[in-house]
Amino acid sequence: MADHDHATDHGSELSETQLRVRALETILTEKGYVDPAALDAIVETYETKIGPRNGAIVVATAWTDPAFKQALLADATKAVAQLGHISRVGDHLVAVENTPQRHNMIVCTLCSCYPWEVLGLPPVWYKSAPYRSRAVKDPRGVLADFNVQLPKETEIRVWDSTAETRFLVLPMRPAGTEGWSKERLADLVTRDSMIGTGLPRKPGEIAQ
Amino acid sequence: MADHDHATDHGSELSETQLRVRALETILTEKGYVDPAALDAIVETYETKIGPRNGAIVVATAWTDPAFKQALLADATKAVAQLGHISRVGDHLVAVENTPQRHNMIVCTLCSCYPWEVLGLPPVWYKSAPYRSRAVKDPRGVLADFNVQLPKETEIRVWDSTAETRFLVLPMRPAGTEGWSKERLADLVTRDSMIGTGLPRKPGEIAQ
Amino acid sequence: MNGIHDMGGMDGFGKVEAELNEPPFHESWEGRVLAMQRAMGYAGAWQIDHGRFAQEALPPQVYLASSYYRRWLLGMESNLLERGYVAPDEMAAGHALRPAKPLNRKLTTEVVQKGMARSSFYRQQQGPARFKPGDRVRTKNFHPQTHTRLPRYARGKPGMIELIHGCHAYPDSVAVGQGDNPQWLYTVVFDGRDIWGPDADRTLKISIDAFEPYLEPA
Amino acid sequence: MNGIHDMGGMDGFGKVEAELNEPPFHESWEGRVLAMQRAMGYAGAWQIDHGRFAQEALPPQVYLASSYYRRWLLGMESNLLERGYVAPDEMAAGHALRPAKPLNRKLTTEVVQKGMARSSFYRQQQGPARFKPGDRVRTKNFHPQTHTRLPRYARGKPGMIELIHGCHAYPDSVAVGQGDNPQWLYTVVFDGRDIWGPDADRTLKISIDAFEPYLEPA
Repeated sequence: MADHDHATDHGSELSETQLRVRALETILTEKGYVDPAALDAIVETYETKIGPRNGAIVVATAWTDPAFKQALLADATKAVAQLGHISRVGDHLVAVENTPQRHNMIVCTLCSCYPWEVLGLPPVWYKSAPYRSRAVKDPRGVLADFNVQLPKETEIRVWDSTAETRFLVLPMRPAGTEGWSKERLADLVTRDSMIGTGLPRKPGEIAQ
Repeated sequence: MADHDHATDHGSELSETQLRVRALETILTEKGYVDPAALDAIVETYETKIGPRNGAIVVATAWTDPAFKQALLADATKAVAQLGHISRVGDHLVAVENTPQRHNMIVCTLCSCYPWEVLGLPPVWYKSAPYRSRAVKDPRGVLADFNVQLPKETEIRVWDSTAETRFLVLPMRPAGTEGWSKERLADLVTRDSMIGTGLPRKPGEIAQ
Repeated sequence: MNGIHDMGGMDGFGKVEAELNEPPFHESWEGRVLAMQRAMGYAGAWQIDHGRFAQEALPPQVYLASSYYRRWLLGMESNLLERGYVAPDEMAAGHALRPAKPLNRKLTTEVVQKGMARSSFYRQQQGPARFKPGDRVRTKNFHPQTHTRLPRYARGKPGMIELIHGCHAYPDSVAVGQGDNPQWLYTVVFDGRDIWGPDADRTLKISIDAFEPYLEPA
Repeated sequence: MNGIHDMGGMDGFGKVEAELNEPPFHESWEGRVLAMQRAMGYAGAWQIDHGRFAQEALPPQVYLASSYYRRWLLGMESNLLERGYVAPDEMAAGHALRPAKPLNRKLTTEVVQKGMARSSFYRQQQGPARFKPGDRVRTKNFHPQTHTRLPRYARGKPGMIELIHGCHAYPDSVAVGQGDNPQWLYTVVFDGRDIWGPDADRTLKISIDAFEPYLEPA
């Protein structure tokens, strides 16, 4: 979805927003509230360092290390922090496990809360009105939009992130991955599978 | 509120709608579904014949004729039809009486249902999101927007027109109008007083 | 459907602003839209709840950004297309390209000049009324994807039957092409606190007109 | 507030459309907005619920017509103005015209490079938890004009306590400048049919994270 600013009246819509943002940065910098170099560093962090690979490693570790999996489900904040590959983990992370009986899906209906530390920035669809409005009422319809169909009897559990708790779905390990390394398993773990709108790739779906 | 078409993208907004409406009328006329002369007649009817004066006469009659008032409150459709000054009255009209204990206010939260036969076309504010959203939740706040303040203990009864029933508020007759003619009384009856967002004018507020 | 049209109780729209000496129409096209809608209704092209449903189905951002008569226009266009009265290529061309679909009757100047009454929605009753004035009821909690006239704010709430309006065509059926399916219609009154919670204005009572299938005994 | 942001269960927004190979930002200004927001948050200019409340208070038509980061921008501007960090004439001029209002600290490149963790919302408990996992509860029915994190669809509904997350700053108080007012936080799970009625997907369970004042025993 292209960013399109309908709120302005005539032509050159993006540049209105762009000029406005630039003016704001000028004011905040002149006031001494922000340091443009620090802003650059934040942008760079989100563009290059924080992404769903972090979460994928967490999932792959849980798939291969039963003690870690237990720790993750008991206290995800602490377990992920001890894993060490994510430099800083905020509090309030909760991991929820998919099973043959239950499929978990995460949404934030009121804004767009998302576990940035482990998944990076949320995709546009996650922040969109279609997802926020429908996930709690028609999750199977939303899954169909993602070409995911689950057995009719599977319980669908939708977690609406209404407080500062952030949820990470621990998907089921695909069959046929016995003996795989953590890194290879992590390649199967898609972002959407950790939100609950997708399933992990199957072994045949990635390059060998 | 000026009509302003935000749904289109660039410039000449009104003309986009205007052209679209003209094209539609052309198609419907060519198809034989509508007769432009009949459309003219409808527009003329709403512009010149149907307006709140109809309702004001109904109210003034109820103020001066106790039997009519009783009939109006029992079955407004029938009572108004028998009054005869409104050429055709649809079914389902209900009159609700203001008293010192109770003030009535009419809204249609789901669309903009309104008693056209007796009040004419609804004003823009009646059809607006601020009125439709707030009337049922904060009617005293809405009244304040109209500079109307009612005693704290007065019951506020909001009628949400969710079916085809249409409601007409019968406001309280202002003091100091003893012996007035129906026509003179009708001058006191504002449109808003028959919706419940206003009160009738006081004798001193109209030209003698 | 839980569309943006169902806005009773929403916050954030701001003050109610009345316009002094408001004209019947602000633009001439508004009158044409109203008149075409009336004419197509008179002709029996669709019913009032089809018109409402078509507007409710507009994307919320379009609904909010469109004026009242613009919404009528958009709803009318979608009913014309959906029901086959006008084809997409005709809409694009701005002209009729093939014969019309027959309609029951046509609105003429004479009919307008005699005075057009609103349709009656009274229908033959299918059985006795389940409730009578004074009965305590509770509105149902349901959330159909289709047209309904039970607003969200009034679902699952305790109230009292105040008036009984006879049997009416049932919008929830009409809008989805399932016929009149006549139902008893009641005015149900609620205490403001049952709707908005204990902080609501204690003097507030709200009523809706509710069809019998919306209600269960309380 | 019952703003347009509270859209859980609304119909009409259409399908969810995912973008293949979506970049972190679609326009460079988006990254600047995010970074300024993070920097002002680090500086203690306002709290996360003030940021949310400012966005919720946007007129619904503006909210829906604005992209995610555009809403951040509008919310940030209103917090800057409302809290006196920037004056309207400065906003209009695009330059600082007078000295800054002091802030607790300033975000530096070093802080960013060490890794910025999200703030903790844990707070000292003010008393024992009222509920424990397995308890049946009912969410309250209230409709404040101010910020709350109890969505409309989940008000007045029966549910069960599933998890207890400790004591947290209470958004309903924080957003209106009444301090942290720490409250116990629970995950409460609902049956889909209790929320959406008997026609709901029978396999659906929904949970929210609910602060203790949102709940009463059932």
